[in-house]
Amino acid sequence: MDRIELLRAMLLIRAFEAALMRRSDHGFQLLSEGQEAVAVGLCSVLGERDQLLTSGRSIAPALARGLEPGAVMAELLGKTAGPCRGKGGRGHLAQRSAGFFGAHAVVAGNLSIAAGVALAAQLQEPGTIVACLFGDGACGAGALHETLNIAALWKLPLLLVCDNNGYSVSTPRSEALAPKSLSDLAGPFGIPARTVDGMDVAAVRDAARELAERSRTGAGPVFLECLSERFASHSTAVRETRSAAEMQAIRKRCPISRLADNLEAEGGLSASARKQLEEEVRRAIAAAVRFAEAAPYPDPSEAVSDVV
Amino acid sequence: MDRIELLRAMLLIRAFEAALMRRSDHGFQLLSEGQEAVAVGLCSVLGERDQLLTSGRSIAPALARGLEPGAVMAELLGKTAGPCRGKGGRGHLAQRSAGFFGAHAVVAGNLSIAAGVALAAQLQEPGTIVACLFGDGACGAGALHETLNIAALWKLPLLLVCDNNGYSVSTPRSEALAPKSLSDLAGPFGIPARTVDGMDVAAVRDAARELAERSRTGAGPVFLECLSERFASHSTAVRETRSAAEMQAIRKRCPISRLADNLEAEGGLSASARKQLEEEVRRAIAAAVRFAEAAPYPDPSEAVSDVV
Amino acid sequence: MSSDARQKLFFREAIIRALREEMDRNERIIVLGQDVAEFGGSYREFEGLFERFGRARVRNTPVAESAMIGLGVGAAAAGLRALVTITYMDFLMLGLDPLVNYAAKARYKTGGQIEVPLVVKTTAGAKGQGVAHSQCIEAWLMAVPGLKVVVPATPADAYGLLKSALRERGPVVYVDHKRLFPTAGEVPNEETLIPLGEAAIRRCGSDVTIATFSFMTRIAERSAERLAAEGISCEIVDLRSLAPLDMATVCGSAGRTGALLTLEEGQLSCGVGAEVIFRARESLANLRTARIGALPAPVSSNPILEAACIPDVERVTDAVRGLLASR
Amino acid sequence: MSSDARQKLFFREAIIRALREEMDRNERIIVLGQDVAEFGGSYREFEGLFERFGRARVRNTPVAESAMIGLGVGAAAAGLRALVTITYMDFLMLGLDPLVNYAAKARYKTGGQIEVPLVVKTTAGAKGQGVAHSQCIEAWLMAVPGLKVVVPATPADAYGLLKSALRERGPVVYVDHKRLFPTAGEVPNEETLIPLGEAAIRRCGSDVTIATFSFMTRIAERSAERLAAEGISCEIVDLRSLAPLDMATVCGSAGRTGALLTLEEGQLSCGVGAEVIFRARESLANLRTARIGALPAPVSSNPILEAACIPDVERVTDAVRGLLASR
Ligand SMILES: Cc1ncc(C[n+]2csc(CCOP(=O)(O)OP(=O)(O)O)c2C)c(N)n1
Ligand SMILES: Cc1ncc(C[n+]2csc(CCOP(=O)(O)OP(=O)(O)O)c2C)c(N)n1
Ligand SMILES: [Mg+2]
Ligand SMILES: [Mg+2]
Repeated sequence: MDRIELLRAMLLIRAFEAALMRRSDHGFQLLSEGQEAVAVGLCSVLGERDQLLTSGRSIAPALARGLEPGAVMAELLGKTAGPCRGKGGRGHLAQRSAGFFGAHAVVAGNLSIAAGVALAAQLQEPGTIVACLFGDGACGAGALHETLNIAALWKLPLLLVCDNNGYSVSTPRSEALAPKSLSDLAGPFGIPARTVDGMDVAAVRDAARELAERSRTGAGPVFLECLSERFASHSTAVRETRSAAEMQAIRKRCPISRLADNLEAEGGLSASARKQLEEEVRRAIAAAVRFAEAAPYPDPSEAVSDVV
Repeated sequence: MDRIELLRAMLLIRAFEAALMRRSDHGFQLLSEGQEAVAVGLCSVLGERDQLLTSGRSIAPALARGLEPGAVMAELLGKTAGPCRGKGGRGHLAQRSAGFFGAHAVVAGNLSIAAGVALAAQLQEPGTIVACLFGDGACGAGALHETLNIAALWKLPLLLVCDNNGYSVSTPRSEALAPKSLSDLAGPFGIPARTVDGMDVAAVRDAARELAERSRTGAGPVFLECLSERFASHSTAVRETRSAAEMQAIRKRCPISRLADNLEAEGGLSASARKQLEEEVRRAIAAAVRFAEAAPYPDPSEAVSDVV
Repeated sequence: MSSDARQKLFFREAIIRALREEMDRNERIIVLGQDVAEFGGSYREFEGLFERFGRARVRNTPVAESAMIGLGVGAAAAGLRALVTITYMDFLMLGLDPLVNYAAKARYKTGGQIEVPLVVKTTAGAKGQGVAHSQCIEAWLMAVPGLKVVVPATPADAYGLLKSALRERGPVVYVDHKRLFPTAGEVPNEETLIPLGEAAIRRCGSDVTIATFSFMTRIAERSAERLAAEGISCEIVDLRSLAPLDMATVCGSAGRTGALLTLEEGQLSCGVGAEVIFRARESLANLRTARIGALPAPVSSNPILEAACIPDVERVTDAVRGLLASR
Repeated sequence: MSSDARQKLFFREAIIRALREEMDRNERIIVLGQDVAEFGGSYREFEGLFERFGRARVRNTPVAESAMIGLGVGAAAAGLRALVTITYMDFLMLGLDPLVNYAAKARYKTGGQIEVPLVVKTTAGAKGQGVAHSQCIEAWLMAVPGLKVVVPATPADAYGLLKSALRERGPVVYVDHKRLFPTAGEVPNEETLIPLGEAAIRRCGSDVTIATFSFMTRIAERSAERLAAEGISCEIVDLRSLAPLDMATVCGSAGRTGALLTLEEGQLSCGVGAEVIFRARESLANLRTARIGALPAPVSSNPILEAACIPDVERVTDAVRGLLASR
């Protein structure tokens, strides 16, 4: 993916979430605003047959993975036109056919599942990898340790990506996790690991590509920590604990303007081209909203379908 | 503890288990034969007000901690003269008043419990520490990761001792654990860690003392890995998987003869003194067996006492 | 202050008051949980405790439910009293080993040497949060020897039961319901403890007994209102405590009405209702009985599917009519 | 080979045969567990599979029950079929999050996109191993929508139910009992599948129905022998599968005898018996019922205390006499 495509993907996510926030019927949401570069950089190195699993903060990864915005919007609004027929919804987005094995709202709950998906890939689809995106909060959970150990022993094609936004709800990472750097956790298991600036989409892409290729070619699991910033509060239902001043400083680090400004400065993106890009995205999102609005809600009888 | 006392403690454990094995009424047992030096070396640095928690392989630690051999024998034979009135039995030996908070037969199950005991010690008995003895098998469990992280964050006075006998039942450590050295697992959390020869009781004692003192004086958790050998099969109910030749080589590393021979060579222990030591121990164990045999079994009504 | 003076409190305020009073009274009590310190808890049910008692006693933890409970268990076993909060009951599954395999058995297996005065506080029930944040597994816990389980339906009970739980010698699981946090109720100004194991009759009636607990008590009350208009008189027994279970009150009521409906939000299979009805029938011959609970499916965050899955006034009123028709 | 030819097999042999046949038939099946490879499993119930299928398909794991189940779930969800063995059911508690929060809900929450053909094989029951190696939590699992639970009492059922479990589209928990491994029984030489959800009548009788499963089926049989000598005729229904539950067979039998005793080794509270009896009474008016299970306490490794805690022939025969006396 070139940087214009990366920019477009990030703009799409930002606009999608903004449109979602303008609605009153989304219940509550965990937004990716500020963390678009991590999802987009990661997904830019995944192939069609690779699979991605994520935490509950899954709007950016779902869109970055190429899911139809309309389908994602429908799922989040509880419509049957969503890939999960509106049954999974927030925190459980999934579209396996698109290489998005899905989100799981249990913190660290997708780590060992992803290792299992990677085991199936190793035995059935050599050359493919499985990526698992999780937050810094998940690094305090034993599931990470058990997964790192087994993945290392079995050389599973697993790309573990920690989207470290520095907080678990209100708890700063420093209060919840002893390691200096979260990528240090991979060390004892002999797992290649790197930490990069998660606000720099190109840096994320390049590091992810390097590690993904190593995993694809038999190196076993790899670990990438991306240092990011959460622009919104933990969820739209949770109060913000950071000061306005803090938030202002944080928002200055926007990964989208950073890339766009760089491109413009380098002459890689004219003001008009940028306008056009934003216009395209605006139209795509408007269409997605129309699609979701037009879609039906499930019949109550679906409450008991697809159980056993 | 001087080396004669260390030798005596190890001889007592060896003789105790031999006496237990001569009986047909012990159900089945997880023996410490070969691993006496780890328990004895560790306990030699614990103070009266410290607490020790262990895995299910707990005969050596219980005796090394100073529990009455008669009481331990009674507990293992299901008699009410045991510290747990015969209700805990194998894998669950405990005598809190003796600083032996106890064994727990769930692999890795005592790690976070020990951290909790250490938290109570930190708040209520500054200067005391809590030691937790566990096997290499427990290092694959997430409980270790969660415990290391919180213990490091909260600087808990916790001495974690891994008695690495190289096997989890039949599974060699190399097949179950990716880290080169198990003490590496402490690294990411900034926890001081060492690996020593677990067949050398003085080496265990010295390393344990150094780490225990650091923890006692505010360094937080510390981690000691002891490389040991299991002389018997996993339990008396489990078949041995190692070859006779392997076992012969392993038994050559006996921590007891090693210390005794060194002492004799250095002139620190005369042949007659060694004989006398063995005789003392023989008498102590004989008395323990008599005590346990004389003790009553619990009344069936105790099946429902001390529940809620 | 007159001894029957009362004050309207929200659930969270009742919980905070209980904790503040007990922590003032007993400095061995500590609180462990995610976002419990400055943040004051997901439902602001710990607000002010950190400021009052400090970081030594009100501790933020990592997202590590197993170690959170293990630490609480160990600390309690060693002389402190721990309240560990697990935001959602679904995640209690991550900590069942220290709770069930250690805490519930410690006193028994040590022949009385070690007791574990631990309170695990959590929330059950559906409120738009989806398949992994809506479960009710109280019935699992009820069946564990050595555990007690309380499930308040009013702020006064939350206050009184939490205080009692914090004075128990063994482990107690205290279960709030997400839909109860926005509700308020009268709480006595005077310090009041509610003993574990005593049900409460919320409404007197003569035709049918509805035995329920937690948020479902409110569904029972609304159903009773509607049925009253039809001339059907419901008595509502709020169990309040599931272990120990107050069968005397349930049987007293069911004996008078001759009909017993159990109402729970969780799964029916091997549920609270099955247990209550079995035990009621042991002492009451030809009692008419029925049970209501969730449909046998996960609970979606989808409003339509969530509403379809869990019991509502329609299902309760229909069940009562059916039960009485079987007369 | 004549179609009704049979061969005496021990439990472990029946399990090995089922796995060998299914793994031959479907190379997507993998086995994950502690000491399952060269060692062949704690009960030698996997012996020979490693030699036949190799390390890619028969894998030793670390002691990490949560990840063991998580890996099996993920592998199954992604196109393999995993059998994960958890040596003792007590340790299933460590892996309930991936099993209950993910596997049991995956098909539902993805609108049918993802299915999890996973078998978790474990052992329940007391055999001198103490408080953390003796528990029976089948009732918890029965109540989880999306899970199936099978509990064989004979080698033939172990063989037939395990084969069926390995062809299910969703997750199944297969529960052996430690005391059954030393037992043997006739197994058909011809490949035979036993469908999930069909109980079996082990003994015909006219006075009372004993509904039970797993090792307790043998206690029921011994009790029936003793009662026969007193002229009491017991019919024994071996449930074989707890989810789905074959109430048709239970009710057919209880309808004939008019009396139903449930017998389980686990806790009574919210147990299998409570569920079976509730459902039987829904379709059978004035049925006399009683239930037997463990005393409400942990199970000690102490032989005297273990024996006192779990049901035996005395308790069963007394209960039957009491039930019939209530006639
Ligand atoms: C096992 C578990 N415990 C608690 C929660 C509640 N919870 C939801 S999101 C979250 C924060 C996780 O932080 P992090 O992993 O850093 O992800 P982020 O929200 O920052 O993206 C918590 C504690 C949960 N979903 N699962
Ligand atoms: C959680 C759990 N899983 C499995 C077991 C069964 N088990 C008992 S001892 C043991 C081996 C543990 O190996 P290690 O920790 O190295 O201790 P060792 O036996 O070598 O002393 C196992 C797997 C258990 N007791 N607990
Ligand atoms: Mg975070
Ligand atoms: Mg070992």
